[in-house]
Amino acid sequence: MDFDWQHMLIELLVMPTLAFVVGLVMVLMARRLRARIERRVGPPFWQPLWDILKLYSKRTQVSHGHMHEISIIVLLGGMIAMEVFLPVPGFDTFAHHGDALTLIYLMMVPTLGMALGVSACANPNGSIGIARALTAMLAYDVPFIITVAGAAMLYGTTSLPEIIAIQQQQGLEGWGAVQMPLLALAALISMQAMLGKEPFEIYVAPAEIATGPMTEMSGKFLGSMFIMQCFQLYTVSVLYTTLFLGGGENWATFLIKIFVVVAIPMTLTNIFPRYKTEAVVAWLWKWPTAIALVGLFVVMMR
Amino acid sequence: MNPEILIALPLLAAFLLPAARRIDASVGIWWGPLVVLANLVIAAMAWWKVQLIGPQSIALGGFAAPLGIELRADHLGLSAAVLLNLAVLLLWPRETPDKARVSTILLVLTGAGCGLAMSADLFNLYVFFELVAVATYGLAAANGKGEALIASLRYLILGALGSALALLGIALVYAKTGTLNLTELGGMSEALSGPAGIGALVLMVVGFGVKAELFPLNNWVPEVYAHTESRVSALMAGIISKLGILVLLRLIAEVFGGSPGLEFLLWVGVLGVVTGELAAYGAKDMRRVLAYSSIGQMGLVAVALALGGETGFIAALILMLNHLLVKPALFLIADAWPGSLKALAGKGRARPLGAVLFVLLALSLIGVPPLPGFWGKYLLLDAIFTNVTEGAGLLVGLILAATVVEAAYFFRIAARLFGSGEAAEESKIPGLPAVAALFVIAFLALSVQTGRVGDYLKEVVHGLQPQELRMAQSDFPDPAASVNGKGERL
Amino acid sequence: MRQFASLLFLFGFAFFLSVLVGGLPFGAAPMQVGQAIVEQNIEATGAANAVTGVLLAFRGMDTLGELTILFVAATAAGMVVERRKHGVSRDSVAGFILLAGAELMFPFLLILGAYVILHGHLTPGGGFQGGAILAAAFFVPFLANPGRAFQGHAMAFVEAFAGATFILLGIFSIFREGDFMAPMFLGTGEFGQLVSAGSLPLLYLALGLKVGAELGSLVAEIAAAPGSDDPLIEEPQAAKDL
Amino acid sequence: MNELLSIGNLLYGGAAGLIVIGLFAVVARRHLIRVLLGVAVIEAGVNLMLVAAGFRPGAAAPIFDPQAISGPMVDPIPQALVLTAIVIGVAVLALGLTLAIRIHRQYGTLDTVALTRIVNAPAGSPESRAMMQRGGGGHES
Amino acid sequence: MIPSLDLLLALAFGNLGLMLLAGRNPTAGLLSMILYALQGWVLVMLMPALAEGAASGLAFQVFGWSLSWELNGLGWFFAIITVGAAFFSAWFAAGAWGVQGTRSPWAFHVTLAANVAAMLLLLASRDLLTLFIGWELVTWAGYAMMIQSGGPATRAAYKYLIYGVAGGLAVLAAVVLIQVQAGGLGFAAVAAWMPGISTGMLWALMLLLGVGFGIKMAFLPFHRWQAEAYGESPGPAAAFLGAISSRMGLFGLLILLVHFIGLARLDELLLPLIGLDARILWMWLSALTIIIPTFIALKQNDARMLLAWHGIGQGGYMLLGVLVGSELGVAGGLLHVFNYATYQAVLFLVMGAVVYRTGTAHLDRLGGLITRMPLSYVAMLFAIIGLAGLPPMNGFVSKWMVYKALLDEGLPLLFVAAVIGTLGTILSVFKLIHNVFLGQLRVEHEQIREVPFSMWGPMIALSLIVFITGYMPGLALDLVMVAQTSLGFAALDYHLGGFVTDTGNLNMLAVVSVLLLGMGIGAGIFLLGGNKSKRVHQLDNYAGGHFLTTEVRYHYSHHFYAGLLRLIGPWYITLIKRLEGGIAALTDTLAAGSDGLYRTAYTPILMLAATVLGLALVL
Repeated sequence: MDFDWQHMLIELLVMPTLAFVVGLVMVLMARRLRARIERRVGPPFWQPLWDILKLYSKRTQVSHGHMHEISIIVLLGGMIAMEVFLPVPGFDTFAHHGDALTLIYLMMVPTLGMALGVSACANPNGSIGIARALTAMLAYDVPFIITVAGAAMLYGTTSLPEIIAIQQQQGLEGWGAVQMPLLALAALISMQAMLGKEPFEIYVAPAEIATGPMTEMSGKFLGSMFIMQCFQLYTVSVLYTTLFLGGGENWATFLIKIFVVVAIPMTLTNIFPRYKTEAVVAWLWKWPTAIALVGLFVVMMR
Repeated sequence: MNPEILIALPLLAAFLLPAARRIDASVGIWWGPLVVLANLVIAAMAWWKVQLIGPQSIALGGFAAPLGIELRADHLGLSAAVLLNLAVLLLWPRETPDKARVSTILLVLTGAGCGLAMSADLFNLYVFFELVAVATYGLAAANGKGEALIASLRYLILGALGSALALLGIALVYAKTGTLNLTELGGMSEALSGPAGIGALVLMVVGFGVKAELFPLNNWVPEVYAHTESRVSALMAGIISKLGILVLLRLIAEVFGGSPGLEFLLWVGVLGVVTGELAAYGAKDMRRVLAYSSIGQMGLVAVALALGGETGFIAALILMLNHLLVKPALFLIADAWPGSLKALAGKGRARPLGAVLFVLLALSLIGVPPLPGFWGKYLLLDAIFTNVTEGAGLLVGLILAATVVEAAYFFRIAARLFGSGEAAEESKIPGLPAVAALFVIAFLALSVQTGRVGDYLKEVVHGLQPQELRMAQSDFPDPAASVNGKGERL
Repeated sequence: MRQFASLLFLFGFAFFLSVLVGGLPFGAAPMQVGQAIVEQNIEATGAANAVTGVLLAFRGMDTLGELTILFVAATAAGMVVERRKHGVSRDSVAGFILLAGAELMFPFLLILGAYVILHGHLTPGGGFQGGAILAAAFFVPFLANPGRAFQGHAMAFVEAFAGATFILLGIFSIFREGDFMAPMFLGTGEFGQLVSAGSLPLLYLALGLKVGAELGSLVAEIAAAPGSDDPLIEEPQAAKDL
Repeated sequence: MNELLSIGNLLYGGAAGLIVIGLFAVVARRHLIRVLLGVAVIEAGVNLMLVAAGFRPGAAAPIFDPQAISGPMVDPIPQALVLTAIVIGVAVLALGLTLAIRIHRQYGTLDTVALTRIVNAPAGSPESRAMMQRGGGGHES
Repeated sequence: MIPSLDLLLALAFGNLGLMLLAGRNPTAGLLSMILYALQGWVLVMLMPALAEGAASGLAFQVFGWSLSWELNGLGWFFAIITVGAAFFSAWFAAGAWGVQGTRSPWAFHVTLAANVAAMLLLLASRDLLTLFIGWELVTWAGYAMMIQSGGPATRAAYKYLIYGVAGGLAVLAAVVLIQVQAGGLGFAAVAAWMPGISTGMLWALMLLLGVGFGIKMAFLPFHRWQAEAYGESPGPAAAFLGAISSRMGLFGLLILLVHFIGLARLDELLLPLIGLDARILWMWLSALTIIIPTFIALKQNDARMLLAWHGIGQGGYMLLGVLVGSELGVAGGLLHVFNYATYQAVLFLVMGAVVYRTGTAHLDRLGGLITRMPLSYVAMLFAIIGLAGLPPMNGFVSKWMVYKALLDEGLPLLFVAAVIGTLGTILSVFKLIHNVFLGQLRVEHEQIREVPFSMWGPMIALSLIVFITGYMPGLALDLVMVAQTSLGFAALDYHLGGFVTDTGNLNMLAVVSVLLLGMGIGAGIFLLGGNKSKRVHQLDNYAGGHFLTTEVRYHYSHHFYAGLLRLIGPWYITLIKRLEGGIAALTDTLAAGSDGLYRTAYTPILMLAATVLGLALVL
């Protein structure tokens, strides 16, 4: 493995900022979409950025001990590390060092960091929220893992750049969504839960547990949470496009794809009420898992 | 010193004891042990002579084998005699009210035991066996307690019935072959292969089985061992049950080699192991546990005998030797914890060394590797797999399941010993009876020297099949064949 | 249920017994060893009665074992029987004729017993049968009058020395003939007379006395035991001197 | 018919019958004295069989009589063995009966079932002591 | 002092003797630590000599069988872990814990030394007989270690003993069967003889040896005993037992499945009716062993029980990896043995420390200890990330290898089953660290202080090992390759950071360094970007306008994951538990029956019956 340092360093700085910017635009799009559905104008273009800057400039914010602060750092660090490993047109030297499995596990590092931070501030609402978040994670990860297994079986490799290369080389019908529609659908549903969007949004339920994990977060802590949300939107969409939509040949098509991918859960989130925790688990383990298993079976048969 | 002195001397002393006791009352105390000690010395010298010049055959009364009675002074006989004398000397009962009479009985027991070990004549074996039996009835009733008397009487009835059946067996053998000498009988296998011969074997197994604690015949064991003095039950469990097995060993090794009658002994042995261990698991007080466990061990020995073959006999001998050293020590150690098992909580701390040794000896009975018990069990399984064609799996399964039950009840006791509970007195003195220590030392020596003892046992087994009279039964696995057939084993 | 089981097994046993016995050649006893003994008996043992020859010469050890069994049984019985407290006498129940008759029978029984023992090697009978008759000599008066005190001391000494002579003769024969219990002094007397068959009559005499004395001492034990309705003796029977 | 009643079958049959009768007593009866007697009967049967084993038709008793004609002789060994066996039987029986007397005096009963309950009662349990008091004659325990 | 197997065994038994004599005085712990370190050094020096096998001088002749010992690669690999685990638990017990933490430090040191000695004997066995002898010694040494603390541990140890003895006897039966059929017992002779035997015999042997070794490894049907047995033992004892003791079962299974039968033969061995071949059967058994115990662990509310149940679960990964058969899979399985030993030891040591300070390990009675025991918290954090298998730590590497091997060999369903196991682990480890260290600090734990150096030293050292072997897995893989080659597989081409395979590669150096750099950037943004934040007391919390006081228990730990447990509650079928109870009841009734048989008054009937039946049987 030849480490050409300077290329690495550039990627390390550029990719996260790129991810942050795209993430901000995605958050804006989400809020605009919700506004359109509720027949109102929606926030101006730079609103998400201002929110974060406002939170960061707050004077009084409450910290519950070192672990609270360290966990936020772990959160941000985990997110940044994830962005670096995502194969983006032009920059994918790091993507070669890790593969789909590594990425899935890297996604869990920030979640665990946040969980530790929230528990450190010893607020039962936070703990209950985290318990629900982890239960939801257990729920949506089962179908997601099956789709990843299916993809690995189909492409024969788990290295993301190669997956993109395989899909692009066969053109449109080479795409994952075309090759394995069922797995793509199951992945879409589990992505919905991964982003914590409406039907599966139990762990931030404001009414019952005071927005769950975010209860004790104030000022820059809450700001970091917002940053995490941007990164999360970007990461999930890029991963989905890589696996199922043939990744980005060039930036233009790549951006269109990831915005379309994000648009789907954003629209769905506005029309659903909220599931109870065990209902989330029961539902996700029933339908999407069934679809994914059938998809996997189909892939295995080929 | 020719070996028949071993028989004559104790009997002579026994005859003179009642008269001597009238002259000087204290005779009852030292007379018996002194004579047994002398007898031990003679036996050791005779044993050493056999080591040097090999087994001898002594014609009693000057009459050659088939006519007169033949005593076979071979490894098996003399080592059994030495062990018997040693055990009687060490386990001399103390608490019996009537010392003089008990000494007489023990002297007779020693003399008869030596005779039994060496005799090679079927009827002579029966007479000495009956002598040992009557002596044991007397010993069982020695301490005069009510229950001991009942136990002794019930044992007497069983023993008498058994001896009648054994005599019936001998009558059948004599009617069929006309001779009583074991070596002669060995040569007449086709005469004995008929129904009469096999029936005689079954009857003799039942007759001699009473003493050897075989399965349906051993109801007396828990009763007698529970109500006699611990030293007496140690003596009976230790060496006297082995004498019963010795008779069967001689019979099977020299006469009934591969006869189908042995299948009866095999299943009696297996049932003995299974019911013995299960009953021990269900027993409530320590003495009964040890009694049932000795039934189980004797069952194992019976299975080993029934399988025959060189490995079978060596397995039987090791299991007997191991049980001979372990059981008396267990009885003596358990003497400190009378009463029901529930009362044992925490007693281990009262006699720490005793408790630790109890566990060590139990390990050998279960068959944990470095200890001799393991080699016995290993050879037994080896014999089963080689000799038993169909049903070997079932047999091994039953025996191993019984071993698990054995481990269960021994370590239930051990857990109670070391468990919490008001330890009576936290005395640091090891509290181990001297005699038990001797047995344990012998046991440790055996576990260290298993290799050398193993080779000696191989010689003993070779001595059992007199080479000059070829084994009549062809299907009796020829020792040489089974040896080199196993590659580098021997 | 028990009755049924025992009957069932009894019939089974009877059936098998008949199968076993049926197989035996009756009347055609193989006599492989028996014939040789019958031929060698006269010059080997000198005893007219071949059974005595077998008992004392060919299979001497059996007889020794058997003698000891009787001895052990008597000792064990002595140990088990309780001692009666002194002074608790038992009234005699027998009538005059029985008492007198018993007293009268005593010497005759002794003579008969002695005769049977001494002619053991000539006529059927011998040590055991004669000994039993001697013992009967002591039984009859006791049965007639259980209360009478019984002098056992002499009995014990006779018993001890008789047994000892039996074994000492055997050991002596090792030095003379080289084998335990080998017949000795075969030359003395001539065949068929009272003085013949060398050491066998001596052995039988010792044996007879031993058996007689033993059974006699057994009688003494029982005589000293409390009646079945006497009070239970609680203290352990420690000092058991006769 | 006469073949059936031949000496051999009669003797062996008789011995077997004795043994079976003795066994019945030992197995089916509960009173110890009866059991002991049963044992004695069995031993008698076995001894009879042992003697019968040595029988030869037309042979004389094994006594050498200078005057008598010297024909074939019966096998002396079984007779010697029987002599020994009888004495063994007597010895065991004597010991058994003495024990029985002592037990009867102590417990007042000779019923097997009751005695077994005493023997098998756990050590020092009230049951065994109760049996002691119930012993024969009104005597203090 | 040339390093040889004899020296190693001499040191091990010397240590045992020393502890027996000098176990009581306080320096005993230090002494044993030095001896374990020495043993470790000897093992490391032995590494080059392993190619032609480090034979040992001592040999016994018993009944014609020669007993001799020799250390091969696989045994050496397990030996390193054993000695390492012993070193750290001895270090933990050497200091303050030895004085107040346990009733008798002598018992701990003696049993630890005995265990190490027995395990070295087992690992150095050259033929089946020495293997069996070592096996029994390990079983009994484990029993001794479990009963040292008395109380509930003795009951758990008793159940362990019954399983252990039954397993040992199954192995004995198989050893004797081989001895009789094959004539010789040496590993090479048996391996050569194995291909020739009939499938029926092969099934019998696999069943017997599989059951025997499976019991020790707490494989699925025989897992009932391990949780209480390891959970109830005192801190460092549980650490040692948890880390390596049940892996002796894996050592046996590896010899059986790979060395004797060989994975190829396992493929041909078809189950009579289902048509499933034996290898898939074993793999599904190990997959179930991963899932079921992990979800049982989720339900536990005693921390040590939770960890012990995870011990059973993680065992499944190891065998699953090896059974895949590819170099990556075998290396993954073996590496997981090493990784698991490290973080499981830390977890048990931390719980030992928590019990030392607070006296309890019950998850409902702890909480908020991070403020009082920060170092223990850090150690546990590293360890749970390892146990959960998340990137920076070594657990991730071995799990990644197992998953990759499963995907490459085309076994997606097994892959999914394994990942479900990991997800369950993440949930339960979070519950562990949340209920013990995070959340509200209880009133009664206000005064407790961090454990002394002698106790947090080994914890931190081990957690550093967990991080370093995670960061540079190449170090651990060197050890694994020794074992892998001795098992007969080709060596994996790896570099310090990870692997390059044509179907996707892993470079932990890159992943972890990026993670660290990312955290640096995040720290920059977070610390420099915002202003100073005000530290607040734990009760100054938002509670929906409710005023918080100390009386109100304001810490959510009881019935953690309530929603999930309500859903999967009915799935907890206690089939095995009922089966076990049934067998125990059967034994009791049989025992009462046979005891009754011996108390019957009518003994002559039995004799008569025996004679008649005997005659019937024979004639």
